[in-house]
Formats: sequence, C-alpha cells, structure tokens
Amino acid sequence: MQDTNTSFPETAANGTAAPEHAHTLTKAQLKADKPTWCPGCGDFAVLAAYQKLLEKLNVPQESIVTLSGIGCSSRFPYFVNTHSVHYIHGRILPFTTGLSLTRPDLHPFVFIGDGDAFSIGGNHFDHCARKNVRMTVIVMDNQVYGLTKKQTSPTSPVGFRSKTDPWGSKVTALNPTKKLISSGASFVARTIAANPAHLLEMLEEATNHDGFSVVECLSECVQFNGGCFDGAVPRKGGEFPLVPDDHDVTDEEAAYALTKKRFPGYFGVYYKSRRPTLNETEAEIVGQAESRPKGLLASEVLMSALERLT
Amino acid sequence: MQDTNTSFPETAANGTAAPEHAHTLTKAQLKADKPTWCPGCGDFAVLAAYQKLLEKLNVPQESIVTLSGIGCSSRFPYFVNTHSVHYIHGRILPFTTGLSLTRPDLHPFVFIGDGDAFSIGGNHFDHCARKNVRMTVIVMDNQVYGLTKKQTSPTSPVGFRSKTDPWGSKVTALNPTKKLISSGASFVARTIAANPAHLLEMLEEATNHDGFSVVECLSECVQFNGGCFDGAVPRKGGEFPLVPDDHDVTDEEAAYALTKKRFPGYFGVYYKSRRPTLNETEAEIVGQAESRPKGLLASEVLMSALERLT
Amino acid sequence: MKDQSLPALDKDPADGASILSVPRTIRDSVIRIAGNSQDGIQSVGAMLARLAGRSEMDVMTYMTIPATISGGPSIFQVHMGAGEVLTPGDTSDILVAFYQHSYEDHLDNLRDGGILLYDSTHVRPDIGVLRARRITPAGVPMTSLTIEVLGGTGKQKGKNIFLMGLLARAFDLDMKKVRKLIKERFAGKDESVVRNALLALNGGYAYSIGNVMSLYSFEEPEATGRPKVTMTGNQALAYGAIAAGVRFGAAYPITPWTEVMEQLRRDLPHYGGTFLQTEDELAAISAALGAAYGGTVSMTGSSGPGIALKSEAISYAVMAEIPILIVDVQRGGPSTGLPTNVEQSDLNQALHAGHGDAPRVVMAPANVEDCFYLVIEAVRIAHKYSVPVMFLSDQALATRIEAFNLPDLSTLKQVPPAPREALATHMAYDLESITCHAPPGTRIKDGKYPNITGLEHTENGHPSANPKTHAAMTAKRRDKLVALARELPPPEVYGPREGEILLVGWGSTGGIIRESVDRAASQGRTLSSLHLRHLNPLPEGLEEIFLRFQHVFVVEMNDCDTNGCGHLGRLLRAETCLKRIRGITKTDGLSFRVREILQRLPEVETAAETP
Amino acid sequence: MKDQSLPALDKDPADGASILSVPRTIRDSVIRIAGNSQDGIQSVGAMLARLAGRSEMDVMTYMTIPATISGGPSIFQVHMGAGEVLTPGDTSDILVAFYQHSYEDHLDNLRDGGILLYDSTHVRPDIGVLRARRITPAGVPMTSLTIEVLGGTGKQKGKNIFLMGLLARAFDLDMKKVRKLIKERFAGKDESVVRNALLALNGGYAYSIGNVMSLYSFEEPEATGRPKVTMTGNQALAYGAIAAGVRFGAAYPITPWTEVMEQLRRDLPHYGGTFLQTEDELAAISAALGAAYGGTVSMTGSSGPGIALKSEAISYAVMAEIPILIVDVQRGGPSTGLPTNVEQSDLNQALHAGHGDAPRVVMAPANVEDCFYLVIEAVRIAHKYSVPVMFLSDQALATRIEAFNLPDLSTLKQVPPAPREALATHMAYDLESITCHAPPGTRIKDGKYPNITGLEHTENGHPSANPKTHAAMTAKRRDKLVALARELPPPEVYGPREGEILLVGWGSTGGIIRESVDRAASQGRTLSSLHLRHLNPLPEGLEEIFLRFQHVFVVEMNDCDTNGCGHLGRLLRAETCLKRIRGITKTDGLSFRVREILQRLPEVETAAETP
Ligand SMILES: Cc1ncc(C[n+]2csc(CCOP(=O)(O)OP(=O)(O)O)c2C)c(N)n1
Ligand SMILES: Cc1ncc(C[n+]2csc(CCOP(=O)(O)OP(=O)(O)O)c2C)c(N)n1
Ligand code: SF4
Ligand code: SF4
Ligand SMILES: [Mg+2]
Ligand SMILES: [Mg+2]
Repeated sequence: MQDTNTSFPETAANGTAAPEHAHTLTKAQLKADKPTWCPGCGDFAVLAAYQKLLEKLNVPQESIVTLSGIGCSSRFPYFVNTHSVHYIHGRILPFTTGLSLTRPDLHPFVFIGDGDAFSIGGNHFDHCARKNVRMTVIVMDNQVYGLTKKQTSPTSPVGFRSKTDPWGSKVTALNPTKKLISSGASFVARTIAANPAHLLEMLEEATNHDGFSVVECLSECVQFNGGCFDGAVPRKGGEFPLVPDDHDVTDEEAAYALTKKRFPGYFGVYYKSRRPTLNETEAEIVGQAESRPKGLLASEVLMSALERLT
Repeated sequence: MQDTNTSFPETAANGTAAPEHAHTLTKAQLKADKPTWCPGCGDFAVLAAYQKLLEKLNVPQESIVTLSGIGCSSRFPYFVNTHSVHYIHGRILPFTTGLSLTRPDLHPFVFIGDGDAFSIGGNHFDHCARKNVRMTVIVMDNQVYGLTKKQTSPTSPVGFRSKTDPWGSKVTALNPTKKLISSGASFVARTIAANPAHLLEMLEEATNHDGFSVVECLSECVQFNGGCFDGAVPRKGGEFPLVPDDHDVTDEEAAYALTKKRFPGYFGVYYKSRRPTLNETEAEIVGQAESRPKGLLASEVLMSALERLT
Repeated sequence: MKDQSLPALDKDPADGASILSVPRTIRDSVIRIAGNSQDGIQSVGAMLARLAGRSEMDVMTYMTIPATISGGPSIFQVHMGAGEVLTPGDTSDILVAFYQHSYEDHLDNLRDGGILLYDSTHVRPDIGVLRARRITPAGVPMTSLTIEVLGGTGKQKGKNIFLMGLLARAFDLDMKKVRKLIKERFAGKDESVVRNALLALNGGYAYSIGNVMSLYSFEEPEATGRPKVTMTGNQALAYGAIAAGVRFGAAYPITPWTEVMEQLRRDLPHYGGTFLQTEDELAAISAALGAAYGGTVSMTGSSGPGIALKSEAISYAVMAEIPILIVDVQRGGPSTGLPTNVEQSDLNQALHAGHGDAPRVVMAPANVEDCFYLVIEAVRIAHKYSVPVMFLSDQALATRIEAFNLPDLSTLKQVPPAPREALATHMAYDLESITCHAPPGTRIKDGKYPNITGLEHTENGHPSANPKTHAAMTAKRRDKLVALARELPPPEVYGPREGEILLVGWGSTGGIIRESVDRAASQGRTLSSLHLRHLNPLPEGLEEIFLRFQHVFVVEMNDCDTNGCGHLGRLLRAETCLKRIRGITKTDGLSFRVREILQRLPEVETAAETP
Repeated sequence: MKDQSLPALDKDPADGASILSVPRTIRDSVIRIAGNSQDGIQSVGAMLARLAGRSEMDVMTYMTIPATISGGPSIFQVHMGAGEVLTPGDTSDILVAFYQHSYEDHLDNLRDGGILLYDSTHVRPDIGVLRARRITPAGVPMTSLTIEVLGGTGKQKGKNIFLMGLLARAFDLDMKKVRKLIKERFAGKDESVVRNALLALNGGYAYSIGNVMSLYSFEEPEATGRPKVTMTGNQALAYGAIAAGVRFGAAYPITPWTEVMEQLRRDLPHYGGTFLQTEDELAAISAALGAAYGGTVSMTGSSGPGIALKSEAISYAVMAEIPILIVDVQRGGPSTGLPTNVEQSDLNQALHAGHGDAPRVVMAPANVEDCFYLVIEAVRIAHKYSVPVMFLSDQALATRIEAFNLPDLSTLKQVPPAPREALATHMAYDLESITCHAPPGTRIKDGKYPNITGLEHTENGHPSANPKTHAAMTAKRRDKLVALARELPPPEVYGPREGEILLVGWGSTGGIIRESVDRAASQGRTLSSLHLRHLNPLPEGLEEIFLRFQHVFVVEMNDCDTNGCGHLGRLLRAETCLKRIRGITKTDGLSFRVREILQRLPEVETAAETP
C-alpha cells in the first residue's frame, strides 16, 4: 500500500499558505474568453474589479480559483484566466466548501447571481454562513433572472413586472444583507458595479477577511431591468449613502438595523467579525486525531484498526 | 368539454370557509394509531396539545389536514385521525403551499423536526415566510436527529456530542426564531412540550393568525438528548422566562433582539403582524383575470384564445 | 403525405430543369432567413407561419437561438405549402441573407438551383460559386431602402417588415391578410409604429426584384373549411394543459421549458387557476403534488436538470399514488449541456428517475398538434390511474411553429377537480381497485380519515413492513401500468405493414421520419415507419410488428451503446429481445434531417438477422 | 463450499435421525436469538460472530431492526461453522426465545428436529407442537437466574451475557476467548460493569441444561494461520474507502447508510482526512465534488432517496469528468418505503440517475469482504477514468457480520491525491486521451488555466455548441466505459460451464445463490451460477456464457416486468437479446432464502427457448 499519509497541507496562520515571493499578475495574464454579456451589463465592471483585485493580491496565479453556479453572472469563470469551475445552479457554495476545507492553500472566489444565491441556493448560504467556511462570495444582484430572460427573482422589488409576474410582483423581496447577517456570515458588505472604486474596496476587504465573506453587488441588467439601480448612481440623479462612519461593524443588531433602510440602502461593510472558521475547527480535529497514533503511517493506523476487529 | 370553471372555492374574510355549525370533536374521534415514540418522548405532549386544539377549534373534522416530512416528529400524522400526509424529508412546506393556495377551505397543520425544518428544508422556510403562505407550522425541536439515531442537527448546541460529532459540535447552532423573524414569517412563537398549557396557548394563537405562522416547540428526545431542556423546566430546576410583557410583537427589530437571550431564552410570541398572504394576492390576480371575460365558461375563454392564434 | 407528382420547386437538382425557365405554381417552399437575433427575423418568420395557417396551408418552422444573451447570428426557417408539411426542410429553396456572415454560414444549406435573396447593403456574394450551383441571386439594398422608406432616421428596425413585403410580392401573397397580421402584431403599440410598419411593408412589396421571384405563387390548398391555428409546441402544450383541466402548476424557470410556465402563469387565472414560480424545482413538484392531493388537476415541468432535482418526489408520487403531469422539455445534456439545442437524451431519466421500483407513465408528443392533444390524454391517464405521467417534449418542438386545425373543444374530455362528496368509508390504498384518493375536505362517515404516505403502507395508508403487504402493494403499483398498456391504441405502421426496413421513432422526429419514408418512396425504395407516443408502458403488439421487418432502426437524438442502440432502442431490445433492432442515433444538438436518416440505412443488405 | 457429506446437524428432517440420538461434532450451526431490541441480543450475536472469526470459523449474521424508535421485537441470527458459510441460514438449528412473542413468531423458522432454548421465566411452549416437530425444548429461567446471579437488584441487563454463557457451554466454546471478548466489549466502562458481565457469563456457563446441548462441539476448522476480521458490510465499506485513499467525504444521514458516514467522520481524521455532515444530499455530493476537484480522493453516499437528490450533480460529475465514489446502501423503496428492509431496487437509478447521456460506472459488492476490496477497485476506476462510480450495497450487507481474512495492506493499491507539479500546458478535456484534471494549485506554464464545466465544452473547457464538438465529447465520455469493459476480469461461472440452468445475481445475494447451487447439488440437481460485480459497464463475454445454458434466471430483490425480469434481467436482455433470460424476483423486503430460489426453478423443463 502506497503510503501518502494525505493530510491537509500545512496551514498558515490564517489558513492560507503564505506566498513565497511576489506574484504580480497583469491584466493580460488574466484575460480569457471575450465576455458574452450584453453591452452595458453591470457584470463587466465586476469582472474588471476582480481582475484589478487579483493584480493587487500578490499570490501565485495557480492558487486562485474562480467558481460559479449558473446564470449570466455565473459565466464569469470563462472570462478570467484562473483555475475555474462552472458548476450547477445554486450549489456552488457546498462545492466550494469541499474545496476550501481540503485545500487551504487556495483562494476560492465565488461569483453568482441573486437567483442562484437566494432562490435555489438559499439554504446553502445559511449553512455556509453558520459554519463560517472560508471563501469569498460575490453576489451579482440584478434583481432579475437574466439568463432565462426576465423572471421574478427573490430580490425583485414589489411591483416588478416580469414574464412570471406580468402584473407586477406582489411578494416581499428578500433582503440579501439581512439574510446574510442573520444567518451568521462573518463578513457582509454591499456595493454596486456602477461604483468601481467602492466595489474594488469591498472586494479587497472581503478577500482579507478570514471566514465566510459575502459582498452583495448591485449589477444592472440592462437587458431586462434597465435603470433599476439609477437611484443609487449619483451621476444618474441617485444617491450613494455609505454605511455611517459610527457604525460598529461587530454589532450584529446594529448591522441588522442598517438593512432596514429603503432603496438605495447603505453601501459599505455592514458586519465583520472574526470567529473560528470550519476550516480551523476541522483542522483542529484532524490535528488532534493525527497526533494520537504518533508518527504512524496511514497504513499502520489502518492495520491496527483492522486488527482490533480480529 | 366538460365545463367546470374550476376556481378557488369562495374565500371567507380570513381565507377560510366559515364553519356552518358547531363541530366539536372528541378525543376519541381524533385517535388513530398508537404512537410509536419512545416512552417519555416530548412529542407525546405535542400530540396531546394538538388534539386539544382540534377539540376546541370548532371546524369540521374533514377540513383539518395534518402534514409532515420525515423524522420521529413527522410520524405525527399517523397518530391523529384527520386527512393527513406523510411526505418526504424537508419538503412539506412547498407541498402545503400547493394545498393551501388551492384549498382555502382547509386548515393545514404541519409538524416537523428541527432537521427536516432547518437542515434539508431550510430554504423552503425562507420562501414560505417571505411569501406569507397561509399555514401553521410546528417545529418539534429536539436539537438532534432522532429518527436516524443521534446525529448533529443545525440546532444542536456547541459541545453537543453526537455520532457525527463524537468530540462535540464546534459549529454555531441555528437559532430558529431568529431565522424565522428575519426571513419574514408573520407569526413566530416559541414554546416547550414540557409546558402543555403554554404550548396549547401558542398553538391557538398560531392557528388564529392569518398567514405563515410558526411555533418552535422544544420537545425533548429522551433517547438521544435526554435532559437537554431541563434548564427550561422549572420543576427540574430550570426557568421558563416569558417574552416580556412590554414587548411589541409587531416590532421586528425588537423581536430579533429577543432571540439573543441565551438558553433557555424567552417563551411566547416573538413576532406577529398582518400583511397580505400569498393566498390573498393570488386570489386577487385570479379575481381580476376571471372578471375580465365576464361570465364566460372556461371553454369559451380557451376557444377565444385559440381563435386568436388562427 | 406530400404528393411527389405535383409540380414543386425542384428538390433534386439532378433533373436539370432550371428554376428560371418556366413560371409555375409551387406546392411548398422552404425559406430560410439568416441574420442576427436583434433583426426581428423571428417575427417575420412567425408572421409567414401564421399567414400560411390562415391560408389553410401547412407550415413548420425551425429556429436557432444564439448561445449568448447579448445575441448574435440566428436563423428562422419557414417551410410552408399546400401539401402536408412534415419537416422544417432539410435544405432551403430560398435563402435570405442579411449579412455577409449569414450568406457565408448558410449558403451550403441553400439547395442547388435555389434563390439567394440578400441585403446588398451588407452582402457581397461570390457570383462564380452561385453560378456553378445554379443559384439565382437577387440583391436588394434592404437596409438602405428601409431607411429611405421610413424617413432616413437611421433606424433599420423595419428591415424585417420590408422583407415581408418583398416576400409577399415574390410569392403573390394576399396583401390584405398580411396587413391584418401586421396590425395585430403591433396592436396596442403607438399609432406611428403601425404606420411605419405598413410603410416598410409597402416599400418591400413595391420593390421589383425583377422577374426572378415574381414567378411563383402557392398552389391553392384544399379548403377544409376548418380554420388553422399556428403556434409553437410550448404554446400548444400550455393550451393543452388548460384544455385538459389543469388548474394549478408550479415550476422554476429553465430553458426551453420556461415559456410553458410563463404562459400558464399568465393564462391560468382566466380559468380560475394559478401557477406558482417556486424557489427551486424540488419545491415546484412538491407544491404541484400538494395541489393534486387537494384535488386540483395539477402539473409541474422543467428541462433535464430540473427533472433530475424532482427525482425523489417522483418516487413519492408513485408510492403515494398522486396523479400529476410532469413535463420535461428536453435540451442537450448531460448537466448544463447545450441549453438551446435539441436532444432526446432524457428518456432514460423519464423512465427511471427516482429510487426503488417506481413505475410511472412516459409519453412523448410527435409534433405541435400532439403537444395539445396528447397532453390531454396524459392528464386523463394520470387521473384514471393515480400515477405521475412524464411528458417528454424537446427544444425543437418547443420552439417550432406548426399549423393544425382549430380544436373542437366540445369533443375533448376535461378532467374535473376531484369530487368531495361525503363517503361512507374510504381506503386510500385499496388492493382491490385502482387507487382514487378522497381529497381533504371529504367527510368520511365511518370517521376513519386516510393517510397519504411515502412509507410502504396498508390499504388504509398506515405504515407496514409486512413482507406480503410490500409485495402486494408493489404489484398494485405495477399492475396499473399493465392495465393501461391493454387500453392503449395499437401502434400503427406508416407504409407497408411488412418489408425490409422499419423506422421507429418517438417525440419530435415524427414528421422527419415520415418524410424519410416518403422521400425514400420517391427514390424507389420502400420503407415503413412506426412512431411511439407511449414509451411506458409500451403498447402491445410491437414484437409481432418488428418480426415482419428484416431490420428495425430506432431513430433518436441520443447516444448509442455498443450495439448502436439509443435509449428507446435498448428499451425495445429489452422488451422484445430482437437483435434486428438497431439504432440510428446522433448527438450533435441538431434535429435529424431526412438525408441523414436515409444515408444511414443499409444498402439493400437483406441478409437475415443472426439470432 | 460446505461439504454435505460431513456430519452436520440434520438439515433435512426427512432422514428421520433424531438429534438426541448421537452425540456429535457439528460443522456449522444457525442460532437465532429472538427478543426485544433493548435486550442486547445484538451484542451477544456480534460476540458470537467475533468469536467465530477468532476461531478461524466462517460466520454470517442477520438481524432485523424494529420499525419504531421505541424499539420492539427484534432478532439476531448467527450462522457459524468450520466450512464456508455463505448465508445467514434459511432456517435455524437453535432458536433462543426470550419472550412468548419471540417463541410464537419464530418457531416456524426453527427446523424440525431443532432445539428450542427458551427463557422459562417468560415463555410457555406448546409441548405438543414441539413433539410433533421433534423439537427439543430446553427451558432455562434466564431472567430470574440473571437477577439472582447479579444480586437481585431487579436488573435484567445481563440476560444476554448469561445467554452467552449458556451457549458457550452448549457448544463447548473456548471460555478464555469468550472472557477476553467481554472484557474488550466493556473496555473503558466502569470496573463493576465488567465484573457483573463476567458474573452473568459464569452463571450461564455453570447452568446445566441437561444433556441436550452439551453434546455439540464445532469441528476444528482448517487453520489458515491468517487471522480473520469480523465486521459488518458498512464497516468494511468504510475501511475499504480509507484503504482506497479516500480522504474526504460528505453526506447527510439516512438509514442504512448512516454508519458508514459515522465511522468515516470518526476515523478519517486519523488519516489526515475529514468527513462533513452537510445540510442535505445536494450539498453533500457538491462538497465531495469540490474536494475531488481539489485533488483529494473523495466520496459521498446515501440510500435511495438521497441518491435521487444527487441526480443532477451526478450528471455534472459525468460531464465535468470528476472522479468520485458514490455509495448507495439500498433499502426498500420507492420513496421512504421500507427504511430498515433490504431491496435491490436502486439499480435502475444507479444506471440512469440524472439527465442526458451520462455514462457512469456501476458496481456492487457480493459480500462483506467485497465491501472492503471492491470499494478499493471502485476508487481506482473512478480515478483512472475520471468518472463517478456508483457503488450499490444494501441493507442486508450493511448490517450483517461476516468474517474474512485480515487484509494484507501491502498488496493493495491506494489512490494518492492528484499531483500538482507544474505543467507546460494542459487541456482539461483533451479528445486524444482519457481526462485527467490538473487540480487548482497546479501551475500551467503556458499561462492558460483550465475550466471545469457542466456546459458542453471544447478540449480546453470553454463552452461550445458546435455540433461536432458535442458528438465527439459525448463519444469521449462513453468510450471510457468501453475501455473499462475491456479491462474487466471475465465473469466466472460457479459450477459446470454449461448446462440447463444458470443463476445470475448481483449484490448481497452472492452467498445465497452459491449456496443454492450447492444445495441443489446435494439434492442431485446440477445448477451453475454467475455473480456480477460490474453492472456498468458489463464485463464482456456474457452472451457466450448465457448461450451455453438453456435457462438463465436472474435472481434479484426488485420488481419484475411482464417478462418476469427485474432490473438486471432487463439490462441483460437489452444487452444480449436472449429470451432465455428470465427473472426470479421478489419484493417482500427480506433476503432471499435458498429454498425460495430453488422452489422457483422450473421442474426439469428442458424445452428449448423459442426465439
Ligand atoms: C437546476 C436548474 N434550474 C434552472 C436552471 C435555469 N437557470 C439558469 S440561470 C437561472 C437564474 C438566473 O438568474 P440569476 O441567478 O439571478 O443570474 P443572472 O442571470 O441574473 O446573472 C435559471 C433559473 C438551471 N440551469 N438549472
Ligand atoms: C432525502 C432524505 N434524506 C435523509 C433521510 C433520513 N432522515 C430521516 S429523518 C431525518 C432527520 C430527523 O431529524 P429531525 O428532522 O430533527 O426529526 P426528529 O427525528 O428529531 O424528530 C433524516 C436525516 C430521509 N428520510 N430522506
Ligand atoms: S441579460 Fe442582463 S444580466 Fe444578462 S448579460 Fe444581458 S444585461 Fe447582463
Ligand atoms: S428517538 Fe427521541 S425524538 Fe425519537 S421517539 Fe425516541 S425520544 Fe422521541
Ligand atoms: Mg439575477
Ligand atoms: Mg430533531
């Protein structure tokens, strides 16, 4: 029996392997397929911000993983040149959980739409948040199903006319930040594709957070929900209210209260707190278990287990 | 073509058909199979309370529907003599949604465990709550998977030793009332099987609420989590703190704040507010659509639609 | 069946007759319009199709959907004529090319001797090639003329309507009808929109393409007196469901199923019903089952990935015996696969999705008309046998337009909601009869209310692990299908009842396979065909039919095993144990063409099969 | 194979020899202990089984699980002996009855001429019946004696250990070994617990049942020198997975799969791995696929309902070509069905779960030893071909204990985690070779990083709806299985290589079918059998084998079609088109008995099959 004694790769302080040397990436290196989004789609700005983030991140290109579910937004992985995964609708969070737990040396970034995240995939958010699995998730919220051409999404506002609500949606919309805060996400921020500087700032903060970090990014669907976010874009006559300076990001109730503000709502970091990640607690369990049969090879451990059954 | 012009049965004020005359039910009429729960299981008390509720409810026996998913608690329907459904694990909420929307004359009561409700079925709760579908749901929370013999449940507290966490769970437990309030349930209460009077009171309040009403009922699993709720049982040295008298049940943030209290937490109604149910908004859409082709039979409506395609 | 002896546009260039030589009446024609998805070619195509229907012509269309949201090259093809139109056409008689890429990508599809109508504002054809292939070019500066006609505001928006005018002239179409269509199309829009459209139409009609195309006019179809409806398969399916009595549905969007749910969401309220968009597919089938339990005729649907998610609940529907219609509008698979292409690769899933022995009915419509009528039959069966029915449409059927006689609703049977009269006594799972649930609200006078359950159960729905009970209940669920099989219409062979080769098909290839039989006949080769609408249970008598042919080829758009059999082929082999059953399968995401089928038949190879 | 000529407890009452007449050495014995689930009969059973293993005997156990949580009647049956033990025993030689209901429910199962050992504190047997069936009654007041021995505190807790003592005496078991077992069993418990247990044991051993049972002692098995492990199928599966190299798993609990995940959750950390309990089954397979993508050898598992929920992701695993082990510990279906009974009705699901053409490997272990070794082979195949492997165990295998030789780990191949050395260039879906993904973290020197995707894709993982690409990629995915088929060991026939009847089986019935062949031989009838471990792809050469027999009966615990074929039967018919293939199927939630199989064979009906 080949003895590999497979274990979690050595875990650095915050669970990621420290880069040995500088790995500045260029835009050219990160370029992949030409995006197939509609001209003017908000998603372009998210892609640009991600590429900028990676340029600044200073980690080896091969350690970045871009993952997504299904949707216009979820086409993301094809447009950036990293290891990447285009999974199925609504389940990329548990997929990334498996990856994150077994490969602490990687940087998993998940990009998904509001339908993928909160309709079919809603439960996985709650449990990833509760378990605090280390990954960064960017929800590109256009308040509509883009890829399937304009059906109501959980985040569609009341009155939104879609092909499945021709008379306007009558149902309370899901509030992403509220959901995320209450389910225990340890980093929750909100931004908009139309404000690239703010977007990049939020991505950086999320990336630096050790735990389950989620950014809700309003990203306009020009095709099926054009103008929906104008109210949050100053140059279109809207306003861009930042989370108040005196907000305590570690205060869950205060963060929850922030989510009450009507559209356009607050932008910035709502909640941020450090608590053990599932990655850490699992690594601890492994650490304790492995230390017991000291220095034994996997096959020796197995052999003695089997011998106990004779 | 047989013309049935199937429509929603006439909807009474609060969406339920008014009973024509008294329908007092007796315990004997409601009795079905002998419960197969372990002696001492908290679920017996929930069954007894439900039977009392039905006795008091004064509606025809045939209008009551008892529904469940899978779990010890979900064996419920077999033990009470009403129209009843034992569905699959985690999906009874959408099943009941279909029933509730099409049959406003019925009273659907759902009984499920914490695993069924918040692990596999968690997303359906969020969306039923948001859409405010008319039904009453009782979550029999024993903080463990009973039927499958002691695995960690989302509501298992940190430190809980189960067959899947022999070293004790290390993950933040899901807080049911918090989840329910934040996802928009229009009635949220908390009680315990060990306090039958309080339990019955909560069931009655929930039943009287027009909308998505949920009662989290702590129900001890003597087999796999014995003594877990002693701290909430005064005769076992615990305390049973009621929701403060001055709590405003229509104040969502205040209700959210209540959920912070450590075990045993508060008991009583956390949140209650009346907003349009999906049953109402859908009935409105139907009402408006039906009124348009005035007095036409279904077949005439269809014929004219087809003729438009010639 | 198309009568090959009537004058027609020459399908076979080999006969040497030039299209320009004699003016003639044509029986049918295939027009392919190639442009970008933003050009509105789909609406011209749809108008042409509707016009055909209104002229009592037969019609079938075909379109491609660009892979990206931002649009891109797209085609719409219309096959219309006085005879029976069974396919959207292997090759086109007329190619309309809006752009150079349209011309380049589709010239191959234009038959030798056909007509190329191109927008000379954008397209520069290679005259040498055209000449060699005896193709008649007709260049019209459509873009610039449209701009001219509409007042030069730089809009090319009317280009498609301008084209409509051109075609109306070329085929001597009834302009009164065309104008009416356009007014209907833009009904509710601003006055000026309609005015502009009519301007563009007239502009096209007035333009003289020379004597090339004005030479054709469609043969007068036989008047049936019955008006025709034209619609897509998805529309027909939705209307069929309504006609069947469906009053509740629940689903989650997915291509190419989505239009069915969108239409039902819009329309059901007019019939007192409703359609719910759920958070996912598991919730969708659950809601549909809940409504069905309540006694409302109910359905759900999806495409492959969503049906996979419904698997567990399908197994429940079988066990609990709840009647429900489950539509699968198939697309290319596996996984996300090819969302906008056609494939028939969900048959195995339809037969076997879910765990345990879970017999369910599987049916598939052969054409758009079938989408309407067969879904009514599916709902009837679901209710007669308290069983889930899987209904397999596909992307090609979903999007193509066909014309069929306006249904006579008075001849159709609708399933009413379940009765709720009080019963003296009731056993949910009576072993002596086919299950028929008493919905909640039903008073049971002996006071014993039924349980509906996914656990194995006694006759009154209480859990039982008794060995005899499980065996008996398993048989009860299986025997319903045996009973249904006996009730099915015997399969009908098209063409001779015995011979060398039998083509067997299912689903959207119905017309193509019949056309293959006809085309072969016109080439002097005799084939027969058999199209199965019932895939589980299969109709009785198949083995005897197969034994009358030396070869049985099952034509399907899915992958084959090492014996060359696809999903149905394997099913038929398992059923009949006949090695003469082989497959003609493919997995390229495109509909079969007649040519592809005929090319893959053995060359007069008549050796008897080895056992 | 059990040698029928050696002296044994009379299996056939017809030979008239009374059990009391001669003291003798026995080769094997079937002991059924019937009581309530709280009585600890499972631990006596397990101890007997382990003892057998330690004495180099063969052993197989069988138990029933009460349907309700609160417990209830339950049995544990141990078949142990010096020969090869292939079944848990059709009938028992010795019935231990704790209660009147135990006696009444199980007397039928005791063979005529057998021994009834009953707790006379509770049971009053009907002596007339016993006499008529030549059953030897042995009443022991187990409850009161136990209470007496343990000091009269009213505990009956030691009753099972007291019984162990009785049996040790009756079968002349090695008391040193028995005491060691008991000490191990209660290791870590309070001193007094061990003391009490030993007291109870000695009490039982000291009790003289008279001369009825002290007459037996097991024949000395041939010493192999190699120690035996005894464990359940679920344990063997978990250890096999670890041996195979699995270092990540994710699942959701469900009977009878749960123990596998519980053990892996406990054990994997010792090997540097981890196992995740997820919120549902969809998350479970997703997490497992995520870890597999990361290069860790990975698995998930469930029972039927949970596998149904994984269907969509299984289709993805095929499309994206991710290696993964998917275990289905089958139970009775459909839906929630019979959660604690056995059935083999998930084969169709294993073959076809998920949408589109999604070829995957399906394997099934024949016994507990196989659960260990075959899972290693399954993991190897998954990784060699980058394909999901469905591994079908069942409730009977999951819970039964067998003994097998302590594995020699040095002879086993473990799959290492995927290498991550930098590559010059990499194509995720190279058409020229079998897919082998470069996990993230791998540097690709030409700077082009791979996409893993469920959309149809080009060789480098970018989306493509190109017809040729889809056809080629579909073939690529299918051809892996064709290649695997060529690699599979040829199926081996047990018994004569040709003849009248071939029994074919798969899964947990392996031993029962072989025993049927042996039993028939002892009755003068020649049968052969073939057990399939590979169900997709099937091994080559099956048709030739089947052609050598007049009848092929596929024995399986699932429902049949109108031809009498179950899931595998239909599969083999589709594959070989041989009508001689028929089924011996049943759906009563219980394992086959040898008798049931033999009774359903045709009576020397040798007419040749009609084609
Ligand atoms: C199981 C399954 N159900 C449904 C779909 C169809 N589908 C693809 S993307 C999508 C929703 C897209 O909306 P969103 O997630 O908001 O992404 P967007 O396109 O708006 O970026 C749906 C319903 C699918 N691919 N798989
Ligand atoms: C799809 C599916 N997955 C898993 C199971 C197994 N299962 C049955 S009940 C249950 C959880 C029981 O816990 P809970 O919901 O808390 O109910 P309790 O038994 O504690 O009342 C599980 C995992 C199942 N029946 N179906
Ligand atoms: S449909 Fe909307 S979300 Fe999708 S690419 Fe176009 S603009 Fe963007
Ligand atoms: S296992 Fe627990 S929850 Fe289940 S019946 Fe027993 S005590 Fe109740
Ligand atoms: Mg969206
Ligand atoms: Mg529980």
